[in-house]
Parts: sequence; C-alpha cells; structure tokens
Amino acid sequence: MSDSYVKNVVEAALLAAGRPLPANEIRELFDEFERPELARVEAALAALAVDFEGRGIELREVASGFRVQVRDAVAMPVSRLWQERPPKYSRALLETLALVAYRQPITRGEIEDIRGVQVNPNIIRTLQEREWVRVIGHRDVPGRPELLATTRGFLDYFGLKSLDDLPTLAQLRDVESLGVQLEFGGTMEAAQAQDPDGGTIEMVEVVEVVEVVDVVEGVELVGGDAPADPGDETAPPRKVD
Amino acid sequence: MSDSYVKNVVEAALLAAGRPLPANEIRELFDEFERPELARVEAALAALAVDFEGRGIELREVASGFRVQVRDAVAMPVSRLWQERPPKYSRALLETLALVAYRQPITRGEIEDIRGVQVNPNIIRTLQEREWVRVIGHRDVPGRPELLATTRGFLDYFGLKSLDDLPTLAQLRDVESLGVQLEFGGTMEAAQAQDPDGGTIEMVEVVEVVEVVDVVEGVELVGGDAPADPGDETAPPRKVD
Amino acid sequence: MNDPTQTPADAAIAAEILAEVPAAAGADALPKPEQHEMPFAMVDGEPFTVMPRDLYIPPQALQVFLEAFEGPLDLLLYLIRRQNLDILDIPIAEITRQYLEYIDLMQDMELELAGEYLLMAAMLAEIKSRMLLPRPGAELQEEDDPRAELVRRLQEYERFKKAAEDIDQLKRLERDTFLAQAELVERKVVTVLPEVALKEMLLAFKDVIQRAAMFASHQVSRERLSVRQRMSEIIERLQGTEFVGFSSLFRVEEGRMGVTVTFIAILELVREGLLELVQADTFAPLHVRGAQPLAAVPAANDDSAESAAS
Repeated sequence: MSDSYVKNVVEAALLAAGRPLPANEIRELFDEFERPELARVEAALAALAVDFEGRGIELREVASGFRVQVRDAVAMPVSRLWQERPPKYSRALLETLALVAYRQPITRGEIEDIRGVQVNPNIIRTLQEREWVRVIGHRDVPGRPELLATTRGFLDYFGLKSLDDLPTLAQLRDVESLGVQLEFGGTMEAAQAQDPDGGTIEMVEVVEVVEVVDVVEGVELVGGDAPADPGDETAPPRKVD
Repeated sequence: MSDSYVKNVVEAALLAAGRPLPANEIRELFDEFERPELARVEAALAALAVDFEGRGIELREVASGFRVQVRDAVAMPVSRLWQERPPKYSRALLETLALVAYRQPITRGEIEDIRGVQVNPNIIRTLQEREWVRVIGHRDVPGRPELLATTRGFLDYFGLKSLDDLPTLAQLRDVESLGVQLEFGGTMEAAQAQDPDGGTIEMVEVVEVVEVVDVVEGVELVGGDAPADPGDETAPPRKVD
Repeated sequence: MNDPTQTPADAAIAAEILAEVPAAAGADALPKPEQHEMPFAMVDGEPFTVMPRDLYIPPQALQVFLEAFEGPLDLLLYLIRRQNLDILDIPIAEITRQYLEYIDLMQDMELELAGEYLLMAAMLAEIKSRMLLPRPGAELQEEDDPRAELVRRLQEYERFKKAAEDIDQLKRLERDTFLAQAELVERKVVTVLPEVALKEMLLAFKDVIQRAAMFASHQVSRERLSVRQRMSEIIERLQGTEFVGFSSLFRVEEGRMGVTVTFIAILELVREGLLELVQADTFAPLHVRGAQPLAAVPAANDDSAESAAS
C-alpha cells in the first residue's frame, strides 16, 4: 500500500466526514488486512497539511480531531455563499459560556454569584442545545445543583484543541495590596488562563456566597439606622433568596 | 489579483458550499471591484481539476454546476465512516465454531448430533466466508459429508498460536473456577502481563504442559486398550521439566 | 411603552447618558477617558459637557442604553471605567450617587429592574456608611476596607466580562470558519464483521458440551487439541495424492512430543475411518492413504485466509 494511497484516503475521509476525525478513527477506515500503522496516518496528515499550503483550504487540529477548513485569506468571498447572517450571541450568553469554560465544573448559582444577576434559564438551554455545555454531575450540597462543563463540540466550534487554548484570563489584583497598586497605578496583568489549583477557586466562591448573605443582613441594619440619604430612600433594600 | 487567489477562492467555495456551484455563481462571490472574468473562473476550475489528479478527490461537473467529490479509488474506506455496527453472532454460530475447533475434522451431521438441533447452512457459510472454517475433505459415508476444520485465520483472529492454546475440555468443565483463577490473577505472572483473554490462554498453556504427559501415557493406554479411569481426572498434575 | 415624564434633573442625566450611547454601542469608538466627565460632543474642537436643556432625547435610545447593562456589577464597572477610576480605589460616595441616579432613571423608564440592582444599591449605601465611621487607629488595615469585597467582586466580574469578549473574538464556525466538504457520491456497502471474544466462544462450547453430556467420556475430555489440529493437517496433506509415506508425516524437529501428537492423530484418523494404513509387503515401508478420494478443496480459500491474517 503506497503512501499516496494512505494520504488520499486520509484526505477524502476528512473531506467527506463533515466533522473532525481523530487519527485513529481514520486508521480504522482501512481494511483490516491493509491497515497502516498510526504513525503512517499521522505522516499522511502532516503531508496533507504541507500540500494545502498556499491553497484555499487548510488542515486544522481541534479537540475532536482533524478537519479541513477554508483558509482565512479566502473566507470573506466564501462567506457570501450563505444569505443568512451567522448567529450572534448575547453578552449574557457569552459571559455565562465564559464562566463555564474557565471555571468548570460550575453551578448556575455560582455563575450568578460572579455575574451579579440571575441567569436566564433560556441561556443554559441554548448552550446545551448547541452542545457547547452539558451537565456532568451534581454538586453535593442542598438542592444538588447541576454541575456544568463545556464539551468538545464547544472547543471544535471555536477552533480550539483544548481548554488551554482559551484566551488568557485576566489576573485578579490582590485587594490587600491596594495601597501598593495605587502607587504604581497597577495595570491588569495577564495570568495563566488555567488555575492549576481549581480547588482554591471553588473555595473562594463558597466564601463569597457567605459574604453576600452578610451584606444582605447588614443592609437591613443600615436601612433602619442610616440618616436620610437620597440613595437609601430610592433604593429600599429587599431581601433576596 | 493573482491567478492563485482566484483558484484558492474557487477551491474553497466548492469545498465549503456543500452543493454544486455553477461558474458564474462562484464569480459573484468576489468583491465587485475585483470580480474576475468568467473565463478566469473557468480557467481556475480547469487548473483545480489538474491539481486534484492523483489525489483523494476530483472535480466533477454535474447538471447544477461543479462539485468536488471523493474519488472512486478511495470510496470504499471512506464509506466506512457511515458503516453500521455489525450484529452480534448467534449462539448457534458460536457453538458450531467451537465444535469445529474442538472436534475437527467434523461433519455438519456430527455437529448436529452433539448440539441436538439442525445446523442452519447459513452458519457454516458465514464461518467459511469469515475464513475461520473450511472444508478439508469428505467422510466416506453415504452422502459424503464435508469434513470441516478451522483455519490459520481462525487462530490468528483469536490470537492463538495453535489449538493447544485453547483450554482442554477438562478445564472447560468448570469455567467458573477458571474465571475465579483468572480474576485473582492466580499464580501466573503471565496473566498480569496480558489482557484478560490473553491471560486465560497463558494460564491454560501452563496447565496443559502437565496434560501432555498424560496424553503421552494415554497413547500407551490406548494401545493397551485400557479402560478410562475416572480417578485420573482428579489426580494431582505431575511436574514436567 | 409610556413616555417618561422628564424632570429637568432627569434630562441632565439623560443627556449624559445619551452622550454615552454611541460609545456603549461600539466599544472601539470609545475615546480615551479623561479624569473629568466626557464631553457629549465636540464642536469646533470645543468640548460640550452640558446638554442643552431643551434637547429631546428619544426614550427608545435611553432604554436601549439602560438595558445594555448585564446587571449591577456591569453598571458599576461602566461608571468606574467611564471616569477612568482605579477599581481598587473607588470613590464610593460619588459612585453611589451616580449609580442611584441610573437606578432612578431606570425606574422612571419603567424598565423591569432586577432585584439585584436594588440589592447593590443597599450594599453601596452600607459601604458608604461604614467608611464614614470613625476609624479605630491611624492605619487602615486593608482587609478592614469596607470596599474590599465589592472591589473583589467587580474585578472578578470584569475578568469574565473580558473573557466573554475574548471568546466572542475567537474564530468560530458559521461566522469566520467554514468546513471543507467533498461529496461521497455513492456510499459503498461495507460489511462489517462482528467481533467475537474468545471467552464468548468458550462459554458457548461449555454450554453445548454440557447439553450433550460429552463429559461422560473421560477420554474425550482429556483430549489434546493439537491432536485434532494435526488430524486436520494430515487430511489436508493427503489431498490430491494417492499415498503418502507414513514416515514423511513425522517431522523430527518437532521433538518427541510432536511426533507423539502426529502418531495419535494418525491412529485417531484410522479409528474414525478417515485414513488407511497400507503396507505392500511385510517389512515394506508403511504408506498412508485417505480412506476415500478426498474432494478437491479450492486452494485459493486457504491462501486468502492466510493472507488476510498476515
């Protein structure tokens, strides 16, 4: 079996599949008696990527495998093939998606704590229908809230190989170094997108929930005692569940 | 605008469209100010057809325009992308296969005698098509029934060096106890190095070395026409060098 | 939607908001914020910071602007960023005043105001009052700063707001990336053969053997399978030939055990009537002959089986 036959099968399979194909799945397309080594399939993929250079298409590896896609340089004329505009996503949806992507696994309540507003259930439903987000379990707390995580489909859609390829998340400046930060007029510094110690982050979130409750209680005290303040008048504190 | 840009747009459009595109529709994808003559688009199509020679795909003109399609030469492996999961083999087939393996050379009639039911001819045909069983002769009795035996392909499929790698009937009498030994890994180091099924084989082999001696002695017994002694079965295995 | 009754004070805020509308609509258009309030217009290079009182502000524009906020944290961030304030040192009194003005306006516009906005208002008021309390010592401990929690939440929200923008910028399918696909005109019918595990076959065999009570025969149960295999090999060997020398069936290199297996196989074949031992004369070499002319088996069958396995 010649190298060019292997490469032709790989090329045709990638183009026919309509979805990303992992190398081992391509390998299994070959008849049992002529099945090439995985290394040969990988070599064919590499050779294809070279073949595609300077052409209208390119080979790209995403989370679920390899796919052939239109090269950026010609994407504009090609996009005219379709009349309808691509779907636009609301900020609320994108922020929710970002929280799931960077903080997974995460519950809806935890998303709401960080965003400061309720999450519209339609948003979660849309994310699930698009198969970008799925429920991977339940947090073992009262109510057993669903734990949300992103899917490989999410990574594929955004052309990513893994979560590590997500844009770097801005660093949280330490409140305790407030004075120092002021002196230097501190700017937001880029930090690693992935916190190696996910557990710490979870803990911080739990602490935060507690503090929000404290604040609510504090509000009631202030509401009773505070001297006339236009702000207090117009915004009577309300209990929130 | 270079010829290669025109060709790249044509290539990318054809591959992205998911339907055949007429040349004039491809032409209209270009920005008005850089829109090439139709002849240039057609020249790009011709150049693409040449590029695709010897590759996994080809350019074809059909009624509604041009499309890129998988070449016949690789259509077979590519078709496996949509292959359905095969049905499992029937119990009757597995029993027939096992009887051929253990009692070969054997006729269909003899298999039927042991199984107590007729053997569907399709089963024998399936086993022959799979190249696990073949006819090696005929028994000299009325009807001259075919003598069936297993093939090298059968041994290879199950990862056996020879039929001796299969457990003996005596060992099979209690597959449950065999299974227990397997689960605990027994005393056989080999069982740990191999997958569960391979482990079975390893263990069986060692036990059989002991049995070979029995058989060798059995030859003398057969020659002397000694009656079978049930006590032998439970006799502790003897060591062999 | 009801037209709000605009008081002069509202009009001033509304004018301020209106000046921000384009900036909010397209972040790219946002000029570098300065410490003072941004001008809503530039005329002949002169900034105008006060909206003419009689300017009509379309309520729809206001509503779109106000609805653009994703919640109280988003609104607060907007107020802070608009004035280029450091998030770590928010002038709480001023921000609270501005925040409440927006809340008032939203209520005037009869926008559906989420409870979270009011909760935040209360939180701001509480922070403000705590900051007015006399401090125990000269040094203010950072962790005692009443703003700390708010600052932390604002920062936390802001980084995910930014992350959402970053994700939106990623090249994505449908909008920026298009899959290349080729047609598979005719899908070939591919027959996939079922997989069989050795154990499945052994269990099937055990069942059939138990049903047939084959274990009744001790001799059968002791049988070596290599004998069976050898029997098949010998029958094949005899294929198409009349006689084979008895001794030629043995291969010395197989050793004593192999020779024994072959010998038993021959005896078993003779017993089953599949083989005849022939001797032309006393002391003449033994020959082996198939008990019947063996049917020709297509050799191709065997060859393909072996090549498929290799």
